[in-house]
Amino acid sequence: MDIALLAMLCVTAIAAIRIRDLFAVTMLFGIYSFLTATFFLSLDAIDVAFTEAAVGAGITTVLMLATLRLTGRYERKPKHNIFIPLIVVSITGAALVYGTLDAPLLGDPNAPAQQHVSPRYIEESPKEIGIPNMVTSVLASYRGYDTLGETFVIFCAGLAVIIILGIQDSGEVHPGRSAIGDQLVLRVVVKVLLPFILLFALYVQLHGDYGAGGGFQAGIIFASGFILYDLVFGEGDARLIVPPNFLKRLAALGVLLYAGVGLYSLFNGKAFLDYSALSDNPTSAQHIGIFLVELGVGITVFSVALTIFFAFSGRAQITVKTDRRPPL
Amino acid sequence: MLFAAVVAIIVTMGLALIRACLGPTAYDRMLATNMVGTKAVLLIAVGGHALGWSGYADIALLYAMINFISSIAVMRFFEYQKTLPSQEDE
Amino acid sequence: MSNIAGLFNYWVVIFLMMAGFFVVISQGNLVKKIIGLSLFQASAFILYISIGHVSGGEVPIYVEGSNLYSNPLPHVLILTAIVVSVSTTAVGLAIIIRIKETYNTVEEDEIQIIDNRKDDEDEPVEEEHPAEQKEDQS
Amino acid sequence: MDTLLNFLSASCFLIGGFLCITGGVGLLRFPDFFTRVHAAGVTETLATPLLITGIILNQPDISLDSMKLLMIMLIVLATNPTASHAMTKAALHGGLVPLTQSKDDSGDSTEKQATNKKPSDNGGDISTL
Repeated sequence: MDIALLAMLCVTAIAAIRIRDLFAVTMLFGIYSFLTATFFLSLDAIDVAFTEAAVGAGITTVLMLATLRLTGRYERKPKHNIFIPLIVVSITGAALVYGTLDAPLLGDPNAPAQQHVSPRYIEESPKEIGIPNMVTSVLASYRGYDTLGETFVIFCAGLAVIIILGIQDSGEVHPGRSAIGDQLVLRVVVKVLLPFILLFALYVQLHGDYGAGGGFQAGIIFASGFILYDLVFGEGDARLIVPPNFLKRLAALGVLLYAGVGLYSLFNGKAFLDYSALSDNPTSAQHIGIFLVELGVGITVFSVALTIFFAFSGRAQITVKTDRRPPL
Repeated sequence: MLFAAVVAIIVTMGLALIRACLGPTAYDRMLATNMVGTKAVLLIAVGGHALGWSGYADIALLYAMINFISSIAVMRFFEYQKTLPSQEDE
Repeated sequence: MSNIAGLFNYWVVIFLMMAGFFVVISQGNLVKKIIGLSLFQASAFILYISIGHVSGGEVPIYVEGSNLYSNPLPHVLILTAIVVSVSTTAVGLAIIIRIKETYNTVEEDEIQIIDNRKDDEDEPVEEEHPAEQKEDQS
Repeated sequence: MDTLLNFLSASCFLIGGFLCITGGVGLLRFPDFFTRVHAAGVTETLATPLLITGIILNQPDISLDSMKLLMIMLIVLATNPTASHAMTKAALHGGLVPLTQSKDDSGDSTEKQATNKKPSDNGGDISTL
């Protein structure tokens, strides 16, 4: 099964190189994400598979399509020679393959990567943190600083997109104008399906301690529910429900919630992000801390993902109106 | 029998992948992409059951939803883009 | 023989990585470059997860009576990296949209030609930028 | 009882797998988009419930996983035909012509959209097979 998946990955990659129709390449990229996620699953990385499926196949594809709508569908044939890049790539690849000859074999339990801190996480985290999902406990508790940094990166990316593209309020968009919104079957099915998607996102958010899931995944799924609504019911309808201004504040709120947990423990005489300040019982303190932190992450990821989508789709509207100026 | 089903699903995925690479029109590719997604859902469900993965049902559920969203997105943006040139012509 | 089976994953990952790299350095279209970058990123993710895999290990979710799990650390790193990668991809795509609006092309060569032309005669630059800013304010 | 369940699930898997492959072959071999939609959509809609019923029957007892699988089945049953339908409609709207109609008939009252098709999009598909 692994080998079949890897072979399909290779085929997809080669096809993605060769095809000049960028729409097709984007679709192939969606397939590639699905295959990658399935492969992650077969390597026991259930949380990563969750994230890759939601992010790679969902959000990234949608963003790329939104970009393609503006930049044109067909790629021109590259003029310069492809042999020099091919040689560079072959040499780099050969060097890397040579490097792997000394690497530990796949699945070797004595590999260096399995020796350092991981045994401690695996043995102690169920007792210390008290939640079964080790990925969540490492993510939100042991490596809380790291995750805080990542949340800031996401927040900054949202800011950067707003700065570069700008984001419109609901007044300037056209509710109900959409090419596929006139399909009755689609509208009905999406209406029925939407509550389940949002409910599933909440389940992923709250169940992240016990199974696969957590703030990152839940935020993305929640956002994709709104994106689906926006796609089917027309540009701007979702914007009336979640105004972009509100989203900006929500993104900041998530980061502030995360950092606030850290500051709270700092003011209580503990180290930054030391959850034991939150409660007397150390295990329940960890529970509360992880819950709050994951909530902060979820809110930030949701609002940033939706903000980025709004910025991209809103841009499409502007360019349609003003693209008539003569080319350079 | 489980094994046979897994093999069948993988073979189908491969066939759909070939169609996605060949597909003369963009709609063919959409269809093939959708089919690969559905087959991935089935592969996770059946393969996860066969190999005893824990928590595979959640992932399959997520895949089913995301697959729908991405195929809707492809359709919407593709359709929209095609109407643009005709508007410019008028 | 066991060597080949054990290293096969890495080799495929390297192939995919190089495919992404090839797209980035050889293709002229900026959107395609971003797609190549994403391919590269996805294969790097596979590399990390392969490193963390333990044969016979279980999903790192604590179950009573089991003590061989896959390494949770790479999972954590890659989980956050995936979400960060989509944000950076979004920023890249946003920049591409602006490039398209300014230069009216997303092909590298054409952008270079227009840039060179602008360096020679500064007038078009001055004309172009106020127009952009007006559009932003509206 | 157990043997009966095993037999049922095994036959579900077999028929589901067979339907999968027929769908894949149909997707690859059929001459134009509308026949391919037919192949993919119809077989998937039957194969998915069969395979998932097979898994549910194969499990030792009814658990939370069975419920989740049931949800998957419902969602796939809802979304898959919808996606096929929407895709077909989009294709018709976008200017693909079904094989049954020759190119001269495409200006029917039902398919006015079909006339303003883009040649770069569907130039090759009718002549491929």
